[in-house]
This record gives sequence, C-alpha cells and structure tokens, in this order.
Amino acid sequence: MKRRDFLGGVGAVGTASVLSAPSLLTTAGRAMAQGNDIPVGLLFSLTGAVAVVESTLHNAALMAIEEINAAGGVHGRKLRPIIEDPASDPATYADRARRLMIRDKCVSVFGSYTSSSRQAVLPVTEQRKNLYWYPTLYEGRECSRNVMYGGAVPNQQQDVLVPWLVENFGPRFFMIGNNYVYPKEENNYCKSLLSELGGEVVSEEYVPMGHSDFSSVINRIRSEKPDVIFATVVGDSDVAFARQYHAAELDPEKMPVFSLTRSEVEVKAIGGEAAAGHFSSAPYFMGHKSPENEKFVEAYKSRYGGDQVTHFVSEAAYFQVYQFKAALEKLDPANITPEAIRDAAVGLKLKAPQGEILIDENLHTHLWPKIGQWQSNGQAEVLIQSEERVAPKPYAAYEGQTCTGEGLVKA
Amino acid sequence: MQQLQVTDLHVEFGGLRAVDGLTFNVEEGEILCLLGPNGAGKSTTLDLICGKTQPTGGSIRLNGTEISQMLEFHRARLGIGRKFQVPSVYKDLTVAENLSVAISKRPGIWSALSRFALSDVREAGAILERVDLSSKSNELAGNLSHGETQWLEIAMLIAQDSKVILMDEPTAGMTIQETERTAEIFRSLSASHTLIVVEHDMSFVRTVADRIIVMNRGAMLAEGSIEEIESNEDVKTAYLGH
Amino acid sequence: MTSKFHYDLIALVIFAIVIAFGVPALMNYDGFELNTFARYLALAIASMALALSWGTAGLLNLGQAATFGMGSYAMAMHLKLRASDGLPDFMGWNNVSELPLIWVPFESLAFTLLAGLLIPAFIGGLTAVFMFRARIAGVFVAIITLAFLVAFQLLVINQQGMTGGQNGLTGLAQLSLPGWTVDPYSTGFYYLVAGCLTVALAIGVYLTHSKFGLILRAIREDADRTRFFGYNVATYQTAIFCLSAALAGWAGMLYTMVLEFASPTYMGVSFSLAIVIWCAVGGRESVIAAALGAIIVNMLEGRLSDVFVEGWHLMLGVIFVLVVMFMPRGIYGVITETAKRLHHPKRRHRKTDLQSSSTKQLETGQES
Amino acid sequence: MDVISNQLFAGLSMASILLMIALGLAIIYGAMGVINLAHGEFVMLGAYTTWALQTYAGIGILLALPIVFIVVAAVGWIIEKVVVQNLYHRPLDTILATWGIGIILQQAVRLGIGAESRFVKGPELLSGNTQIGPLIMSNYRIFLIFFSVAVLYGTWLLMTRTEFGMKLRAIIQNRGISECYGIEAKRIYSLTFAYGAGLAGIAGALITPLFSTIPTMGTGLVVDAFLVVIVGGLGSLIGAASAAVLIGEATALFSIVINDTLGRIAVLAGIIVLIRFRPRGLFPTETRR
Repeated sequence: MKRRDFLGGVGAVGTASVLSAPSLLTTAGRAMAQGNDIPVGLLFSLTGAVAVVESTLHNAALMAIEEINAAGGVHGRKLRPIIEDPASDPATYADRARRLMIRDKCVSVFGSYTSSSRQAVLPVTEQRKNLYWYPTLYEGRECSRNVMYGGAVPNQQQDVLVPWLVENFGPRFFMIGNNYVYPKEENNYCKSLLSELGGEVVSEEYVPMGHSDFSSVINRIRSEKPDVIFATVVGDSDVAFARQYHAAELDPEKMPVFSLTRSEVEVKAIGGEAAAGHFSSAPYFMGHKSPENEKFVEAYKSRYGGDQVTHFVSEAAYFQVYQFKAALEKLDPANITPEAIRDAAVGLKLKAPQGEILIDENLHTHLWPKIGQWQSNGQAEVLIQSEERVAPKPYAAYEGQTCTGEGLVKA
Repeated sequence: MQQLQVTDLHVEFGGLRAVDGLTFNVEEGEILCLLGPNGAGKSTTLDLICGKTQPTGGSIRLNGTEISQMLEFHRARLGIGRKFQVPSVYKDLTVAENLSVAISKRPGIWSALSRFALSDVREAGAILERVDLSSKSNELAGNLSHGETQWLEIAMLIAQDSKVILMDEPTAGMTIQETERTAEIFRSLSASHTLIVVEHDMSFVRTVADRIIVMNRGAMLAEGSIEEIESNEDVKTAYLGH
Repeated sequence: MTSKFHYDLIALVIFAIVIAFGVPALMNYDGFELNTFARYLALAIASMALALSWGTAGLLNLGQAATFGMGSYAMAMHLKLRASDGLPDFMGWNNVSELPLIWVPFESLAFTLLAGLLIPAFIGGLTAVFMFRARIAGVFVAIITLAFLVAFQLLVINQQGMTGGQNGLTGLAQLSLPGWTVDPYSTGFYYLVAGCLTVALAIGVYLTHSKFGLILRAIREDADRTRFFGYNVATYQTAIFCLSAALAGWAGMLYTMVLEFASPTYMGVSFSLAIVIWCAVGGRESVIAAALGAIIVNMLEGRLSDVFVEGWHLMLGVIFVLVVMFMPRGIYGVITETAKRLHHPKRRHRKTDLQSSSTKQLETGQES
Repeated sequence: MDVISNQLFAGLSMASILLMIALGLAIIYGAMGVINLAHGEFVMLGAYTTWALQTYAGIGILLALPIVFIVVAAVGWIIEKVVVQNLYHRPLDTILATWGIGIILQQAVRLGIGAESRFVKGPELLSGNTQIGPLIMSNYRIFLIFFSVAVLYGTWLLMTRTEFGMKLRAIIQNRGISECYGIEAKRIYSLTFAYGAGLAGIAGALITPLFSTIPTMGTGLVVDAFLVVIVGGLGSLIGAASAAVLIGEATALFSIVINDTLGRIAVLAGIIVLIRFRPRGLFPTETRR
C-alpha cells in the first residue's frame, strides 16, 4: 500500500541529494493540511508477533471510519485515517504515536492490543493531552484521563463467570497464563472472588510469552485433576496450548478450559474440533444475536472475505470509532480538541453489536458480559448473558481505590 | 651463566611421545641450533619453551625461575620471544604498527591506554633501517613480499628485545644473500640475546651456531660443535636411514 | 600521529558540527523532530559501542542489548522513584510491600548515573572474564552472549515485582538536574544527547588510535601471536567489553529519557541484532561510521515506514541483504575505497580481508 | 513417579522437535560454516506449504511431507545461489545476510498470505494416546520421536554411504584439493543448503498440529536450534541428537521442579557453561581443523 508520494520524499534524494537533504532529515515533508478533514491515527501492528490480532483490529477500525465517511462524515467533514505500523515493538509504538499526535496533529489515535504497547504510548498521550482509544480487555488498575478504554476490566469478565463456575463445575481451579501483568492481575482478582465463594487454587502457572510447548503444563493438569482450568494464555501460546490439550485427549466434559482471552481469532487457528467444548468469557461473541451485530459481521465479511471472523476486541475497535463520531457530533466543529472529545464522550450511549453500551465518567465502558461455549464450527454458543450492563471497576481488586471522573481517588 | 635450563622435558599427544626426556642448558649470549629429521620434536621443543604447548612432565627454568606451568604471555614478559615457522605478522596492520605491537616492554592496559598507537615506533626507526624496511613503514604487512615478511618478523623480534629468542626456520624461502644478512644480524644479536634456532640449512647453521643439539624421536641424539656433530656416527644413521 | 588519525579527527569535528548546528537548523528547532533525532543519536552511541568490541577487537557481542537495557533500567528506576511518592505503583500490584533493596540507592541521581555506566561495565566484564579466560573466540562469543541475552531478558521479565515485567517501567518523571528539568522535546535535551554522542565518539576515536586499540586489532588478527609478545589477551578483551558495555549503558540511559519508558524489548534479540545491522551498514572499523550507520538506518526506517506502511519491513530486509553482499565494509568501506582510488588511481589495492582471522577462529572454535 | 515418567516423555518429545529443526542447521553450519538465521523462516515456510496443500489440495500432513521437502529445498537452493554463495569467505557476515533473508521471507508470507494464524489439521491416523501404566503418551508425539530418529539415520546414511556425502565430506576437509579432483564444490554446497532447508521444511510441516502457524513462528525457534547445534559440536549429527535430548529433558525436568520461565533460564545458563568448557561441543569432529 502506497500512502504518500514517494517521489516527494526519499525518491528525490538520488537526483538532488543536497537540495532534498532537509526533507530527508526531517519527517515534516508530507503536507498535513488536506482541506477540512479530521485526522485520526490508526496505530495497530501490521507486522510482528501481535499482528495476528492487531491486523483484525486495524481492519475493523478502518471499516468503521470508511462507513462513517461513506455516510457523509461528521458535520460534513470526513475522517482522514493516518495509518502507522508499530511492528509489535513498544519503542516503535512510542515513536509512531509521537508522529501521529505531534506531527500529524491527530485529534485521536486508535490503537494497541497489548498492555505494554499502551503504556509505551501513554507518556506522549498525556503530555500532549491527546486521546488514545484502546479497544482491548485489560488488567484494569489504570485511570488515565487521556485513554478511552473500550474493553472489559477484570470485574466485567469475572463477576458473572466465577460464581457460575464454582456452582456448576466445582471449586478447584488450575490457573495457567502467560508471564505478564494481565494474567497475574486477573488471577489476583479471581482469587479474591474464590476466597468469598470458598474455592481454592490448586496450582498457578505462568509460561513465558510465546511459549509453545505445553507438555509439562498438561502433565501437571493431568495429575492435579482440577475442576476448572482458568486460562489467561494469549495469542499463539494459547493456540499451541489448546492444540496440545486436545492432542493429549483431555476431555472438555471433565476438565474444561475457561479462557478470558480466547476469541474467534484464536479458535480459528486452533481448529473448531480442538476448541469445541471449552469456554470463554467476553462481552461479545461473533454469534451473538442482535441486528447491530448481524450488520457488523456482514459488513466485515463482505469487506475482508467470507472466512474472516469478528471478535470481542475487533468489535470494540469498531464501536469505539462510532463513539468517537458521536462525541464529535456533540461538539462545535470549529473547536475540536482531544479533551473536548473526551468530555463529550462521557455518558454517551451507543448501540454496539454486543448491546447498548455506555461510557463511564472514568472513561471505561459499561459492557454486557457473556459466557460462550465453543462449537466445532469455530463459533461460540452464548450460554449465559448478564442480565444487566456491568459497570467497569478498574480498581476492583484494590480496596480504597476508585477510578473516577477526576482520576484515581485513594480513600 | 646458564640462562635456560631444560630438564627431563616430556610431552605426549594422544600416546605419541613428541618430546621424551629432553635435557639441555643454554648459556647467556649463546646461539644454539636444533637439528634433526622431520618429526624429531624440534618445533615442539620451542613450543614447550614459549608456552604454546604445555609439557606433561619436566621443568624449564629461565634464569632460575620455573616457567613450565606459566601462561605464554607471562613467559614472554620474562623474556622469551618466538618466531614461527610460517611467518606470522599481522597482515592487516602496517609495518610500523606491527613493530609497535612488538615493542612490548610495557604490556599492561593502562600503559596501552595512555599512548598513541605509534608513540613507541620512533625509537624503533633504526631497527627498520637495519632490515631495510624503513621506506615501507606505512605499507600493510599483507602487501609485503615473502622475504620482506620474514625480515619484518625478525625486526619485530629485535624490537621485542627478548632475552631468549626462539627461531623456527628463520631462513626458509630466503635467497642466499638474504640468508647471509640474517646470519650477520644473528651474530650481532647474540651480543645481548640468547638464541635457539631450528634450522635445516647447514651452511647457515655452520655460520651462526655456537653449539648444536641433534634431536631424534623427541630425545637428544648428540650435542656439540659443528665439527663434532658432522663426524658423529649416530647422526649419520638417523639422517640416512634407520 | 598518523594521517588516518587526522582524517578521523576531521570527520569527528564535521560530525559534531552537523549534529550541533546543521540538524537543529534544518528542523527549525521543532520539538518533535528534535526528539525523534535525539532517539537516533542515542542509538548511535549503542552502535559505536559495538563497533569498539566488534570492529576493533573482532568480538561480535550479540548481547549488547542486555547492557543497553541495564543502563536504560537504571535511569528508569531513578525516574520512577521520582514520579512516585513512596512505593512505585506496579510494586503494589505485584504484592511487593517494601521497596526492594536494590531500588533504594537509585533515589540518588549521582548513584544512578554511575550505576548506569558501572553496572553494565561490571556485568559485561564478568561475562568477558568468563569467556576470554577460556579463550573462547569467534562465533562462540556470539552464541554465548546471545544465550546470555535471552536468559537475562527472561529474568527481567520474570522479576515482575522489581522490574515491571513485560510492561517495563512506565509512568516516569522527567529528569531534574540541578536547575534544569529535562523536557525530552526541548532543544536543550537534544543538545544533551548530541553532546553525549560527541564525547562518546571522541573517546572511541582516541581508543581506536591508542596503543590499546592497536593491540586489540592485533588480537583480532592473531590472538596467539599477540600473547607471545607478552600481552594478556584476555585482559585486553575484557577491558574493551567493559568499555563497550559502559557506553551501551550510557546510550540506554539516554534512550529511556527520550522515550520516557523502559521496556524489556530493549533487551530483546531483535534489538540486539538491529544494533549489529547498524554497525555493519555504517562500517564496523570506524566508530564514527558505526554511529552514522545507526542514524542512517533509523532515519531510513522512519522514512520508509512513513511512505510504505505495508512494505517497509520487507524493504529493510532487502536493503540489509544488499548491503552485506555488496558493501562488506559498510559505508566506511565505500568511502575509504573511493578515497584510495582517487589517491592512487592505478595501483591495485589488496582486498582487506577483515574476516581472515575470524574465519580461522570460526573453524577451530578456540584460538588454540 | 508418574509425573517424572510423563515429564521424561515430554522432554523426549521436545527433543525430537528440536532435533528435526536443528538437524538442517547442523548440516548447513557443519558443512559450510554458514550461520543461517533464516532457518526459522524455512520452518515457517514448511508449515505454510503444509497449510496450503491441506487447504487447497486436500493433502494431509503425512502425504504432504515430500512435497514440502521439495518446495522448501527449492527455496533454499535459490537463496544459496543468489546470496549465500557469495559469502562463504565471510562467515560472520552470513549472520547478517541470512537475518535479512529471514525478514524478507517473513514479510513476503505476511503480505502474500496474511498475518493471521492458520489452522492445519493433524493426521487422523495418529490421534489418540497410548497408555502404559501411569505413562500417557500422545500417539502423534510418539510418531515425531520415531520420525526424527529416522530422519537422523537417513541423514547419516546420506553423509556416509552415498557419493554425495563422500564428496561433501571431502570438501569439508579441504575444498581446494577436492576441487582439483573434479568435485564441484559450488554444486555440492547448493545441494547441501537445499537439503538442510528441506529438513527445516519437514520440521515445520510436522509441528503444525501442535503449534500455531503464523509468519513469525520461526524467530523463536532458530535460537534454540542454534544452541542445540553448538552444544552438539560442529557438524556432528550424533552430537546434535544428544544435545537435543539433553536440552529437551533438562527443560522438561527444570520446568517441573521450578517453573517454565526459571527452568528456561536455568537451561540457558547450563548451555553457556557447557559451551565455555566444551566449546567444540559434546562430540567434536576431528575432520575439520
């Protein structure tokens, strides 16, 4: 994909190296002011290890932008997506975020799957008072006034799930996750729930990121015989885990895996047969029945191919663009700043594919938790749906700390 | 005075006794030549003295200090210098730089850190004159001819100024005139240095040697002046057939 | 004093003038552009540090990122303590209730600056003593340092309560020197980094032209021969490893300040290999060329990724392969060869075979 | 006891995968001194070829193996001809060039096929477990162990019992003299490189049912494979095999005694110490000076 005129930049070096030296040295060569458009940054990795997931987020967000533009834009102004590829590397995220927020003057940037990349972007976002729209479920415990959190925090993933698990499957939990902050934090929260419910943790295992041989873990599961396998393994590690679990012929009927991270993307790579019978907890599944979702799934498939899937993060990447649009519509077109957008977004309600969602004053999102069981066709059957929208409590596991509209408040 | 005392030296390589009970002494200022058929253990003896190879038994004393268990750079600092059979100069360094490396009276890091690469070379200008390389001091050593490379290595040994210099076939590949010049240099060196030379060229040996040791199968076969060796029956047998 | 030394001095002065006056002027003293360029300059220090050990002494250190990371974490620890009152937030999340002992001295700026140089030097020195006493050389140095790097990164990630794990150290304060709070978008900060690079290069140029550098080049070519001149090869190799590690740590400290966070990816294999690539593109024989290589590759990367969002990675790969194939001595090689041809148009120049010695060591494994 | 025996099997299974990846590397490194950092990408290409064959032609993994071998070997052959051949006199530079080639292959696959993770179905024939007392072994993993031993034996035969192997060994010992006797070193090198690449492709095909098939899957594998080769000793097949078993079992046992992360650190530390004290590997070959 060729985004800008190459000749305007590097190409000129060969012919007139002296003259074009400034444009090579500085990156300011590209013209920003393209009429009346609203510049929006898209910062999803298209290359590297997390490109597997982030490319789908990129697709979903880009689709939303183009849908909005096709429908006439916002106040007659088009959204102009500026795409960067941070290559799954935190330092590159920081660098590209600077470009988008400082040089390209985007009023908002959509991006990131991993926590580490979000945290790499935070310094520049907060310093430049920009707005970063982060669609992914995460560990909570963050209360930036410059980040819009579209994914679930631990209480939204577990408050419905854990009591249901203890009641229906038993109290003995085996925890397996990758070795970083998200799994540890989810497990911390789960342990606090379990202590109220009288459950116990028989083992807590962490494997390095990208770990791909789970024979030791499986041997341990086999000897512990837990009631519930509580999994927070991400990405290709999860694919390897699920496949090896299946190859070891552990029966989901007896020892099902409950994952907080496994979505349609991973299941597609795992294969329906190996994934079937296990569970995930998320606010959205592709198979969820709602008119908004049918429209979303159909648009996505017709755009990117019939074999493509939507999932709980790409849904958020999609609806966040619409939240952004709705906030813009409330504003005076002459006065669009990231902070004005943020203030306009608080309290905003929107019919998303998962149901009607609401942006809390702590900038997290009220969501509809669901529990789905994977079928051999690669789709989840939604077994349980929360009866009410669940409010985000990013500091739920920390007594005396609340994330509010004024930022973090410590009691 | 006995400068180097080698006593009952042994080394084995996988069962092969390359040096087997060798004992000899070298006096200060002497030129000792080691002779012997191929595989007699001459080069290995030099290797053992300079530390390239560790002996399996025996002792080597330099001015009374036992050096046989020391690492090679310690021995070099105590005054053992070595010239190898295959000329080993630094091909990617210039002639002057090669000499500067060889000037190693102060081999420590701090001294090396506090001087420029060629600070020492000025002192060595005379040495380059002597081997006729002063016009090539900025040439890469790799660009020298074979003879010049030999000269450079000899110059480096002079610059190193070791008390005991071990030479492995110093005249290999040299013309007659060059060999004569080398002999001359060796003679002048022996005023202040002790030399142990492995050499096949008998005319050269005849010119320089104060004393000769003939080795065979890792042990000493004969010892003495050139006349004594030439008339020795054992030596003839060893060279002419078993 | 050789003419080569004069050329290097001239190059250094030109380089310093360009980065001190030329670059900021071309960028109109724009904060964002200067910040971006300061990042390249910090990486240039890491690259020139590698040139010292790889180009001069022939020791390919694939663990350069580890020492870079140590410097970067040292600075980040200081800035994190400045940003938090009492315990840094992530420690609370990891159920660490008291500030770990090794964090305590990082309250002090002076200690931090020293630690950022000395800890990498010390660790680099330890690995060096460990390897070079056993006369490990050639590709084995590369493999051992690589394995060390992987293990070290895993350890840092694993010690989440102390290091922030996968996320690294984020939410840092800005460095406050007496009378100056360092804003990474300010011109002052740019000059700080540019000044550091110039000093580092001056040190590097001196080292390569000192007798120390000469002995290292001799060791690169024939370590055994050098021993017979009385030089303790292992000590020399250890010294250059320490120096190179300290410089890398220095670069790491600056890098943390530019990006305002420290991440375990700074200690990753791909980052370490990237440093090797910069060094190779610029030319490992000269510290200035290596620094230039880092700047050029990073600028090119920034530029390509700006124009070809999808294909920039692929193009970088192609460029690396072409450079290795057709410019074996990097930009430095092209410049010196051209200069030689201009001086002696007719004389055929012997092909300098930088690898001749490493080839031998590669085959034998040890410099037996 | 049950845990230990199962863990020993797990170690052996890891070793078999490591061995198959490392074998191609060992041959390329041992024969030509080329440090092939693109080896992981050959594994990745093998996995993707298997995926393509299964998805578009309906060919299962086992039947696909020969095709995968040929396809990846052909890619390897081309790369050798175009790039590697020019670098034999600069072995350290091959690290950089093959790293670049790795990036190119990875990006080419991403651009051509997409970044998403691909699914490959394991062979039906080998599904299920075999249970001996407390020891539960996945049939597919048992198959991998036997298959890797077979590949090892096949390679050994190729190196010692064929004309090709004889020529290759001659070149390893002395390229100049071998060429005087009419052995075309260039051709033999190309074929060797292709063979090593083909083996990597087979390894890639066989790990698809266990691992996730993505463009970056090779990056992590190459470091481990390289450690196996170095620990085993330059160009020694039996060395590579024992190193794989050693590293696989050590990883399995450490991970049960400590945990996976610290276990891996311990294994790496062990490898560093091993290389330091036996830099020529467990089974140094005397052929190459």
